[in-house]
Amino acid sequence: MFLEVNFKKKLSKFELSVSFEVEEKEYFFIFGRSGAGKSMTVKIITGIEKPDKGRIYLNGKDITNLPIEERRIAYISQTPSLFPHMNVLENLCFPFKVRGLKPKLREIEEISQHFGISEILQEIPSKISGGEAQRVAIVRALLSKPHLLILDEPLNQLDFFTKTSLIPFLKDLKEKTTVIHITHDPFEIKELSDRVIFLERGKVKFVGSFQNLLSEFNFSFPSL
Amino acid sequence: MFLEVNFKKKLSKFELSVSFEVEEKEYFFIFGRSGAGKSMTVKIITGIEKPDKGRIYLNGKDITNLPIEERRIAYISQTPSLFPHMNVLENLCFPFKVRGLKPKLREIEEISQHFGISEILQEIPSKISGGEAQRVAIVRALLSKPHLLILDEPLNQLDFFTKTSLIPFLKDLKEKTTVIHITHDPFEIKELSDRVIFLERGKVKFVGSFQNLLSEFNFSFPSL
Amino acid sequence: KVNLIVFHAGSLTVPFEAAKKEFERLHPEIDVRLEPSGSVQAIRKVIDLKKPCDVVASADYSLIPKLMFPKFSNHVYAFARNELVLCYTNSSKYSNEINENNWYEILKKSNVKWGFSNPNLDPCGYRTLMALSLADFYYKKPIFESLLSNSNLSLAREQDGILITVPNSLKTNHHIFIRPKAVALLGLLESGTIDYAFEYKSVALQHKLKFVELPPEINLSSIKFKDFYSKVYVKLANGKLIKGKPIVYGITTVLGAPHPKEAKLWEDFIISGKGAEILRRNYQEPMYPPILIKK
Amino acid sequence: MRKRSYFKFLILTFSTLSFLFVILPILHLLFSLNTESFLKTLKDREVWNALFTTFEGATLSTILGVTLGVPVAYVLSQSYFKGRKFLEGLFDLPIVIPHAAVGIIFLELLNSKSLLGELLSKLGITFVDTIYGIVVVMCFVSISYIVASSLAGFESVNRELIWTARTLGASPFKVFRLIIFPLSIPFILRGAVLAFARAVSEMGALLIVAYYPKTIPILMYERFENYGLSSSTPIAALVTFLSLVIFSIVLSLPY
Amino acid sequence: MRKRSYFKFLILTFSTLSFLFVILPILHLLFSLNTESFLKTLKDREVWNALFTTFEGATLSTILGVTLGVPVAYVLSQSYFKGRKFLEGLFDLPIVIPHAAVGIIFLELLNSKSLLGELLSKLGITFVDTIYGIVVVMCFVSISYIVASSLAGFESVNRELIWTARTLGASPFKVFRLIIFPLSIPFILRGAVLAFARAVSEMGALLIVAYYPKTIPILMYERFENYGLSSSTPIAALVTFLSLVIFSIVLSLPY
Ligand SMILES: [Mg+2]
Ligand SMILES: [Mg+2]
Ligand SMILES: [Mg+2]
Repeated sequence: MFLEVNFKKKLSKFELSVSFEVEEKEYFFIFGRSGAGKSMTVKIITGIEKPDKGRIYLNGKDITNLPIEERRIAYISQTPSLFPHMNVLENLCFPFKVRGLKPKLREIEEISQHFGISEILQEIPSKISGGEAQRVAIVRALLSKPHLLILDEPLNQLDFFTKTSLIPFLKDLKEKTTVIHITHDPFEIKELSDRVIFLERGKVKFVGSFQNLLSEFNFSFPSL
Repeated sequence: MFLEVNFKKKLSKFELSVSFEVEEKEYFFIFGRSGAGKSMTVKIITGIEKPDKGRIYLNGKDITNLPIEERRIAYISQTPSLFPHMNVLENLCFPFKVRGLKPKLREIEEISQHFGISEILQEIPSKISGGEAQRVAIVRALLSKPHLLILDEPLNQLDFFTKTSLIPFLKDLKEKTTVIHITHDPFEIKELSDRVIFLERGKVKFVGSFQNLLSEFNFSFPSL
Repeated sequence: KVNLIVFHAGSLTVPFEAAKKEFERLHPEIDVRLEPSGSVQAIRKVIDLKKPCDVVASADYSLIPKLMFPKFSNHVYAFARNELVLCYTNSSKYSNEINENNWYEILKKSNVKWGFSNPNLDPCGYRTLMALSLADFYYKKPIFESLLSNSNLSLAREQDGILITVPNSLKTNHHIFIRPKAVALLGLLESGTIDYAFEYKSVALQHKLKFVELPPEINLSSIKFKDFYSKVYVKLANGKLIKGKPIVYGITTVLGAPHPKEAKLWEDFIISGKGAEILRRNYQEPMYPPILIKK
Repeated sequence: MRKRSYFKFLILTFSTLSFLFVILPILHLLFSLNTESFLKTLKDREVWNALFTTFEGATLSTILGVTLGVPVAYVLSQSYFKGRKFLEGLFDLPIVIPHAAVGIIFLELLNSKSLLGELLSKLGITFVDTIYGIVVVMCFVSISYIVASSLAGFESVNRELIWTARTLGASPFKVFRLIIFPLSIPFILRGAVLAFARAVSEMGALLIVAYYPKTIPILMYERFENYGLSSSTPIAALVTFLSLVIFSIVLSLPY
Repeated sequence: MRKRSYFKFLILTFSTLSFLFVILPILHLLFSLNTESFLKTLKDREVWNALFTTFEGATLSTILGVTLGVPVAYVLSQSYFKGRKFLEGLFDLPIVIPHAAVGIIFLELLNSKSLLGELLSKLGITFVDTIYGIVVVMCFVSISYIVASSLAGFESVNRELIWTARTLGASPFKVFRLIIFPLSIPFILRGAVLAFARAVSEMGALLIVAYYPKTIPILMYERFENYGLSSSTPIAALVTFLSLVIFSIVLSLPY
């Protein structure tokens, strides 16, 4: 199995006790209310937080105690974390720079073109829109050649129009890398998911396809 | 006409130039992308910001230069603005207190019951959930007996479950007061609106029903 | 460079600054560090605080034998004279009325503020007390008591004179201001905070202040009135008893000084004819040749 | 990996040095203290008088500082004009002016020759060697802390909270009284305690404006000058101990 | 309506008073200055020597303060243990200790009788009346500003930014060098400038530890004591003017 997650961590209101597996190149969703433990789960996977017990295996290797920067797991938060003192291009060069590599400008140009941000390479982050910033953050993450890309409610701060326009962009990721995407919005799951887990008060209540989730829980979502 | 809005204000990227009317007891939407001028429009109506020119009439009275607290226009922002040093009940008593009135505890109890917050009256704001806080904020606004209630993206910070559960609560407002509701989310409009205006780069591009908006602009929204 | 450290009476600041310039010109390898303070304080810094010091110059030569012999010094040169005056400025209250005969009446007025230095730290301070009690004899009026009535100074008339006792923490009227050394009153005088200050004549001249000259019988300037002056004793808080006598400055090199050779050079320079000339130029009355007192 | 632990080592070494630099002198003072002379100090009336004068002055100066500083912080917090940052910085000025200069400045300003000094002296208020002088000087050197801290407090109150209160019918005064002020109390308190401590520590300006009635820093200096370390160290230890008490108050404030 | 304008009136009155209280003394000093004696001061070698010593001391003390203070601020900003607030507050201590006590403390700690003093004096480093003494004292009284301001800077860097950088392959050192430090430079600078100004203003502790080489506050005090206002006011004005320059630097820093 590509990623095996199995750990427990005591939180203030309940114990987070999670176990699931993700396949290579899968687009995997973690679905749940706010406060269900979704963000903590991915922070443990990235190494930002430590579990109380349990282990994480990536590609068969135990990464539970590996420092964050050696895991090759990229993390995108809901507020796009661009470095404000670098322009877009410098942000994109960052993954090369920290590894002591020369930035591959050819590759950067190509991927920027592909994801529609080649026009704004010289802009500083405060001058671009929220949707553009989120694209740049994801492209930057891809340039770090991650084994796994984690998106923590990546569309949450964006308006409906931008959100909708980013869906094809995210679909494009499927071929490139394995993705874990956190959300509380069923539309994102419908559009993008291979599989989804449903998290409630720290426990995994469901694993499977989105259609099965809908039929099993009988959620009432409004529709147009 | 109950509310007549007609003003211009220079913003950094464009001029906000807005003119529309709202009827009494109408549930009125302002729809648009982030940055289109929606929040500035309602801030001018409440008196938080001043227009460069133009006037606002409420119930036939020119309120353009009235101080905020004398307009009787309640304002709910997306982060529920409960006063953190008062418990829920004290928050609800605030509209009475500032007018030098004795809080009508009977009324407070009734409306709390009606809107499902009677269990949390003794809690402090930091201990209640985002959905509960937004309910309290709206009930508190109603207790100030506003001529007009303005909701600025009231569901934006809430997760999908909470959002959905608040829809009936908002429907309930229709009988009680006139509402202006800002959003970028078409589902909210579909569920609640009498009429909607569509704002783009500071200009009103559409006034009418939600169905007409859909047919006129041919927006492509995802659906379940 | 050698840092030659000189502790000296505040009233010597102006002539010593001038002497320092000349001396450093003659001896470029020496840097003279002048530290002014009340004379008692200057000596105490050497004997009590054991601060490194090469030369001490005191506004009362007799303090040196009394406090520094034999451990810290073995000689003193009496090298300059002075007298006590009452300084004021144009904006002092009653400045156009005050004279040799009515000064004590004016100081007594409730809207007049005046100052002197702390007797425990500065000879100018106990000399002011001496002058005020000598004024009792001279004008035949209870001047001391009337001027210092609300203070915690005590005055006792004994068979052969007057004994003034200064307590450790001196308290006075609201319109009498006290500072650790007499020159520190100058800022208060200039700012108009006080109207009059007891200072040495040299200081008054150096700072171009107006002043009332007091009669020689009380201003402690004249060898002639040596016996008259000696009727007054001041007992300081540290127990030392000081007899009234003419104002004579003394200078000594400190035993165990960090720079004995340079200390001797400075001492010799101050008591030389050249030194006397510098003193005179800066309104300080020199004694030339100086008088040597050994243990 | 080597580079990383090198960074950690360097950072921790410097932090430790820094910590020692601040704490060692204070501990040395408190532990090297001679018990006998400390007890003697505790019985010294002049020390207690000076302590009383100091605390009286610092208390009055803090009250004056809060009275003057809190309104100005409120006005600044509600203003958005261009010169605002400039005005804000103005209240940092007293920190950067040398203490001796502060003394000279106030002696020039408040002596009876100046207009203001004359006016006040007619009301029986003089400044040199009086508690008024002590209070004015202490307030000048410490008001920055009150303004800065209150301003931080007022600005920490979310603007949407203020707007909401206004739309619920509260006048600016009611908003201040019911929302902004109560939420800023910890900040104002912290500023007041720091200002009090700063006032207690002042010496340079007081040497010039108000040598008497003697405050504790002046007594300490005078004892040092005239009697040396053995007489001044116990006072320094006593005052440092009291400062530590004030400091723990600051720390225990909710902030 | 009446209550409202009453509130406004009161607030504005107190603000104006507060403003005058800070600015009037300074303007009075600068405008009441006698040009002739000011020019004489500008030609006074001793004044320039003292200014040089002061700036030398303050510069070295600021460098030392940054070297010691920035690492400790970084460690604090990255720590979440319980005693953290306590350690943070510790670095406010030098502000609340009276300046004369600081002088006495360092004299006790660094005199040649103490262990540390003896050790250092064997290395040829003594503190009484040397530039070392000046630097150590200045650094002690001013390091708080550097620690507090750097800490504010480091904490202003969003944690998600730091995490993101780590997940992109940056070690803690790289994160510090490429993200945290560059983003905090304005804060560190502001702290350094405030510390420099505070160092320049120190007098009480220097009177005790290092009367020589004369720094400008000590020269100012000495002139006042021995010659009165006419000699000390021009120096006070000069130094106040220089402080104003420093102050405008603080204000013009991006922050
Ligand atoms: Mg989350
Ligand atoms: Mg908005
Ligand atoms: Mg949202």
